[in-house]
Amino acid sequence: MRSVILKTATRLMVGLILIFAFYLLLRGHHEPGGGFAAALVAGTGFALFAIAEGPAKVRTAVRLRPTLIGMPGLAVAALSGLPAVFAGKPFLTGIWWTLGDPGSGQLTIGTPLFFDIGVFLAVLGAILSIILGLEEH
Amino acid sequence: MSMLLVWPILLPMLTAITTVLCRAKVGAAHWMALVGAALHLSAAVALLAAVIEGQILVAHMGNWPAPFGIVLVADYFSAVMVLITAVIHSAVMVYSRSDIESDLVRAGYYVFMQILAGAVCGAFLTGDLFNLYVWFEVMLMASFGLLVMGRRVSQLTGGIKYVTLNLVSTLLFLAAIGLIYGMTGTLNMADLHAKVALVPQPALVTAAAMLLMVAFGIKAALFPLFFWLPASYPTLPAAVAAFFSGLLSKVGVYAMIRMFTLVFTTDTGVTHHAILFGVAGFTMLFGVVSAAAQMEMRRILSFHIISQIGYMILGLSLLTPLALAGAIIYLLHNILAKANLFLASGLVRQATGSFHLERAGGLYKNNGWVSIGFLVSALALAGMPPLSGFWAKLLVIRATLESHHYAMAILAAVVGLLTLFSMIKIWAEVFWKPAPAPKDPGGKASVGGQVSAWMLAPVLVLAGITLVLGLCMEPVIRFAEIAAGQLLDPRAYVTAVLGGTP
Amino acid sequence: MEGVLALLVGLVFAAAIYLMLSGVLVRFVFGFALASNAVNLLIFTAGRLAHDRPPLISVGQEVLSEPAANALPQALILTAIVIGFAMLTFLLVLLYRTYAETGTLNADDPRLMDEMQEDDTRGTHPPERGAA
Amino acid sequence: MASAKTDPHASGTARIGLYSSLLPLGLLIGLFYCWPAVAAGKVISVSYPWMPSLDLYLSFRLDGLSLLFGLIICGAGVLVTLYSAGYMAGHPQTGRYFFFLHSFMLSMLGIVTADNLLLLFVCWEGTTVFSYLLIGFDHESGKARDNARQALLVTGAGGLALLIGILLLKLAGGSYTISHWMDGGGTIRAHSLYPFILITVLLGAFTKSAQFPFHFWLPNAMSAPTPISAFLHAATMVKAGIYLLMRFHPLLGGTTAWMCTLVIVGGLTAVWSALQAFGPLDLKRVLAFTTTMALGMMTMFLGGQSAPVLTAAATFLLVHALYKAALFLAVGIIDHETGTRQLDRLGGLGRGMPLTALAVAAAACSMAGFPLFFGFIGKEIMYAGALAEDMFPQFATVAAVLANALMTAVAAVVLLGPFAGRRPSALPAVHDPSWTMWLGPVILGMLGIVFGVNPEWVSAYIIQPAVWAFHPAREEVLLTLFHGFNMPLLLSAVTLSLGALFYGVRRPLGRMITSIAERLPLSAGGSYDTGLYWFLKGAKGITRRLQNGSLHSYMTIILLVLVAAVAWPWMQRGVLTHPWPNLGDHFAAIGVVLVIGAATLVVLAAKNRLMAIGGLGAVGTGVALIFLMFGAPDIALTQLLIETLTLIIVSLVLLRLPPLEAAKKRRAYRRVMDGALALGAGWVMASLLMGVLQHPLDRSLTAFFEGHSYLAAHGRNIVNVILVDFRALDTFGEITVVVLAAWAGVALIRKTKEPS
Repeated sequence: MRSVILKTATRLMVGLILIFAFYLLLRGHHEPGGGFAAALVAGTGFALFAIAEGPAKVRTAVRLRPTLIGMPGLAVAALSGLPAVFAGKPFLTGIWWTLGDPGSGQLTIGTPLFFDIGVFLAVLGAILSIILGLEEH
Repeated sequence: MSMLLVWPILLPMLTAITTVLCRAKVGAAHWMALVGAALHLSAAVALLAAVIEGQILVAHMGNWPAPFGIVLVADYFSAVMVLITAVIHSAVMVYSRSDIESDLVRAGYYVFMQILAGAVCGAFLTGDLFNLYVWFEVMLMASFGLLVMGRRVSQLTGGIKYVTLNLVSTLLFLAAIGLIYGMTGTLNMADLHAKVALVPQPALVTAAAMLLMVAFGIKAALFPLFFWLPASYPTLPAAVAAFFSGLLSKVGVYAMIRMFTLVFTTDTGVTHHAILFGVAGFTMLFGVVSAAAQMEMRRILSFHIISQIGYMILGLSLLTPLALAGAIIYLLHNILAKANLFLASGLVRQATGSFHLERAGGLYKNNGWVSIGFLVSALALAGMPPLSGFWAKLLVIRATLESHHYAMAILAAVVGLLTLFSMIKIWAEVFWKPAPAPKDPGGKASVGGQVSAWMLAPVLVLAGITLVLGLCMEPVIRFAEIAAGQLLDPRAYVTAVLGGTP
Repeated sequence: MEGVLALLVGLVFAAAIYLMLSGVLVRFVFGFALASNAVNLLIFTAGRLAHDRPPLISVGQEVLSEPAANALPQALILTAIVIGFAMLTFLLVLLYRTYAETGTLNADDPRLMDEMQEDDTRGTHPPERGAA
Repeated sequence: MASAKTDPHASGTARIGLYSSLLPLGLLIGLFYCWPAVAAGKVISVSYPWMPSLDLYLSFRLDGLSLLFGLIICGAGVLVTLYSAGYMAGHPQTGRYFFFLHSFMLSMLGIVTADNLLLLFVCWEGTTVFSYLLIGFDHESGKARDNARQALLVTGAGGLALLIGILLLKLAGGSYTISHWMDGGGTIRAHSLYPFILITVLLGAFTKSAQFPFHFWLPNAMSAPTPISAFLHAATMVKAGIYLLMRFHPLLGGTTAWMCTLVIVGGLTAVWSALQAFGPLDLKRVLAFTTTMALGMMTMFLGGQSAPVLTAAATFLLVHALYKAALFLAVGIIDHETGTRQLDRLGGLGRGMPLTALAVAAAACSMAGFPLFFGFIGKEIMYAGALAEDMFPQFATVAAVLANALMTAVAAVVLLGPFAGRRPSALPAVHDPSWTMWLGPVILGMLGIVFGVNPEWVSAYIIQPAVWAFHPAREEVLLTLFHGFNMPLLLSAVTLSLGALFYGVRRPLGRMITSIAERLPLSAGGSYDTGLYWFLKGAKGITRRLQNGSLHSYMTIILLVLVAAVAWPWMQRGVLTHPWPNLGDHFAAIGVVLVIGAATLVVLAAKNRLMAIGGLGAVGTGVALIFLMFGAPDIALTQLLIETLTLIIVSLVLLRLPPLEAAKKRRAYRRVMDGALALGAGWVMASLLMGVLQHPLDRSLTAFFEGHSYLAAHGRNIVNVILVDFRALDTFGEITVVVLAAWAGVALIRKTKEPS
């Protein structure tokens, strides 16, 4: 199980998987993907990493306690609904900012994207904590 | 304005998140729980005040008009349920300070409890069927966690039944939602009110309603779907049991009342007057009979939960203004009294070292305050005038008689007597009986009757509320009559929700 | 095609229930997983299988003008899938812990059936005559 | 209690008793104040709203009947409170004692003055609860606890019957207001609900007043402290039922059913209890039986309609309250001073406690009905009443004579037993107690003589207003010491001689009665015990059967309910027709469906974990493929990823669980049953879904999302926009579930830091 080849391969793979996860997260608003898919991809990546290298390695790689990833995720999701309240709109109303000129490529950023990031963090944290917990037991 | 409906859900959740993020130590977690509960309570009071002023409040989440987005709706019924949730939540948080071991606090007791409180409010406030499902799942997961957190063997084996049977209920609920969406094309409850009448095949609506009734019936612990409740509740710490018994199973009752007044009133001859009516009778009777056979305080109380739910469903099944008002008052009274009895059971445990009727005793002599707290709630539960339970029972029985169901009225009265039987059994054994000598000579004789003030105070406060509620029932009855009127004539509700449709 | 899927839903659900009824709790887990799939399929079918085009608005357009698959049930299913996964995970851990504590996962085993059954005929006397 | 005299707290108790006697004293003075007006026929009433939406008002009404009861309650209240100050001296729970006592008294007063039936009921149950707390006051004794429970359950059951009666009365067009029917609003007798109202109200009255067959709780309730017995079980609580009968007399009385029931039940209770009074040696028990006898007599008289009968009932009520309370209090003194109240251990006390003996002598003479005593008047009027019964006058007369003769004998026993003869050597020297204790019996005993000599006062100021209050005929009531040589006088003579005879044969009679009572096939007290026993046995059995701990049986019942509940409306409305599914041109999809079906069967038949996991994976993947084929790439992707993760977690956990091979196979019949149930559940789902598919879907919600997803929510992936914007609250709840699941899982597998 713990062969050198596997180690190297997983390291490479984990990097790729994480990049893919972020890609899925960011494109999710327009193409298939989104916070869930991204978190699941990342979670699977770390799960494989943990199987190959042992859970301790994953913990050092992640640095944060997994439960402390999930909760901020929840917090981000909840708080992303609040700016609208300060703007006098109902909870969870999307607030959007447009960057760039109207002529060339525009980039719109809104609170729903932060909500999606919250989803990503929450699900990733949950998966990590349960996988690591089970691995360590 | 619309945040009034969000705060009762969001504040407990934010408290939970903050508790985790601050990596609060046990002592700090206790204090944060108290602060969170106070915030929750004030949010609930504000909501109720606003509802009384403005009848039906609606908040469109994300500013999307109904029925497209999710709405939170507060009419009289849901607002008062939110308030009572906050009251119980606060009482339990104070109580937990002494009742809950620090190991459980470290494992996230407060996180689960607060999210549970928020989710219960979510279920009371939501106006969307699928959103209701989501809140049910949040409650379920939080209760799973609280149930097995102590990891005693009895909790695990009870937990298995709780988890498996509730998962069955969840699956049925989800399937029912799918079917209802497939029939009507909507998920918004107010929208459903209009759309179910348009379904070309009415038997299909009835069948879907029955599916939903089974799903809610499991949650509400109706006969014969209640099995998970007596298997799991008696294994819980008193604080958790109080919260579960007071609120968790009542959410099922709430959902039933909501769905079977707002949406599924197309076939009341079958759904209400035949099935719910019969089920109510069996539920009342079975719960009380089984309670009489028990000797452990939490088990007696658990079976009584079932029995009392029968009264509420009886009120729903009759579907008259008086009956529904009775059901609502019964719900409110029962949440207070039942939660308090479970809290009192924790005091008994602390003072005598046991929940078991044979091994406890001497509290009447040694601790008058605990006795008062228990007796008031127990007599209220048994429906002794002038305590709150009597008025609730009076309304339900009167409504039953007015619908000419004489036998059912007699049954309801007999069940009241048997409830009294169980309550005085606890009273006679735990309070009046002298404390039994410890079996093993080395065993500690914990019969001093000393209890923690953190645990005693909420019990006395809840007992006081029960007492005051019973003596000053008039405003509550008026309130319940308006609430029942809103339920029976949902036009105002539907207009409030859908009025803004472009 | 919808009719075929309806039959499939029935079949998978029936199989799931049969597994859940088995006294073996591990089979209950399999049953639950199957049932979740069945219910998700049910929602999907109830939302009708209109088209094989995904509900994406192509670049350059502002609204989805051409017919596409029904997006709402998809969102509901996504939520249901994730919740079902969470439940399944918890159930597995619960079984694991229960097995560690009790040594059995057979629901009909007395160790799992015990619900602290108590008797009470105390405080009363067996039938006697004339004890008024 | 014997050590109480030296207790330093004794004086404190005495003070509580003295001060708190001011409450009944004040009430008594208030009643005196109202007395002249009420005696003149006025009705004093007040009313405040309490719960108007329930038609519940705090409305009170003081008429002659209320006054009679009120005087008894407050008068006895003062004396009993004073008495208790001495009797309870040194007891650690005197505060609670007086609180319960006075709460009880106020409830009782509420019953007799309430003008609103709901208010009456509230007070009625108040007496039930406080009497429970008082009967069980000696709570460390198991017997006291059981007896208190018995009294509570019997009277509580009657209370609930009464409640239903009151509600039915309202339903039948009646009113909660007593004044309403006093003013001629009584048309209930012709109503079809009348029989039910009658039965329920009588149940309430009979249980409270210990009428046959509910009479058994009263002797058992003697485990209460003696002043409580004097107050509750002689003077007040048991009279609540009598009050109820009197109150309802104008409304419900006069029918054959009413008359028959009351005369027969009352007569039976009177004779049977009088006989039973010879059995026990415990003085309190003896007195308790004589109380039920008296209650029976009153009930019997209330069955009549004419003025003489009703006058008899009202007069005897007062007579009985006076002598019985005196006797109970005296027995309490004996108990307090000697430590026993067993007849065979007592004797010769007269010399040591002359005041007590005097009081008992007066009371006993009244009870026996000797001329010059109030009891004599009561008896004369009783016979006049019995002869005037509308229903079964012969039966009533015989019952009255028999019961009174027995009473005479019992009076002799109560007086002569403890006070006459020689003092047994085991008894200590005795003396009269402190004044607070002897005051009550002496006053009550003396009143028996005062009223006996001057019956006109009583008849004019107490009895006549009382009778007029519930007997609209308003015939003049006149009590006199000597009515002339008539039938009642003859009967009195017969009574006294029979009484002497009974006293002579009291011991064999007592033995005979006891053995008869034991041999009766279904004595009521025995059936209470038997009923309770079988109820609990049955309850245990039912609970065992249903809540049996078997997940399989729970699941089976739930699924049976599911199939039945959904099938029923379909059967009623005609089964839906299922069109044969149109296969269309989705051949690839059909292939996937077949694969899913096959994989499902693999899971079903899997003999080991690997096969099952493989099958599950295939099903999940197949479902994902279906999603993908019908335009749902998002969920297809999620489904596939979840499958992978599930696989990882399942394999992490499953390795530590018992293998499938080890599991026992289901028995054949169970497999068939489970299979049928599973097919039923599957049929429910499939056929419901097919039914739904028959009609077109309203796609308006989706249309809104399709139109607004990009323009208003800036997203092209509609599914994702629904998740994070249109229905973000769902998603928020969902991630909460996920986070909680992880927390709960971690909490389950955490290492214990400290033993719990």
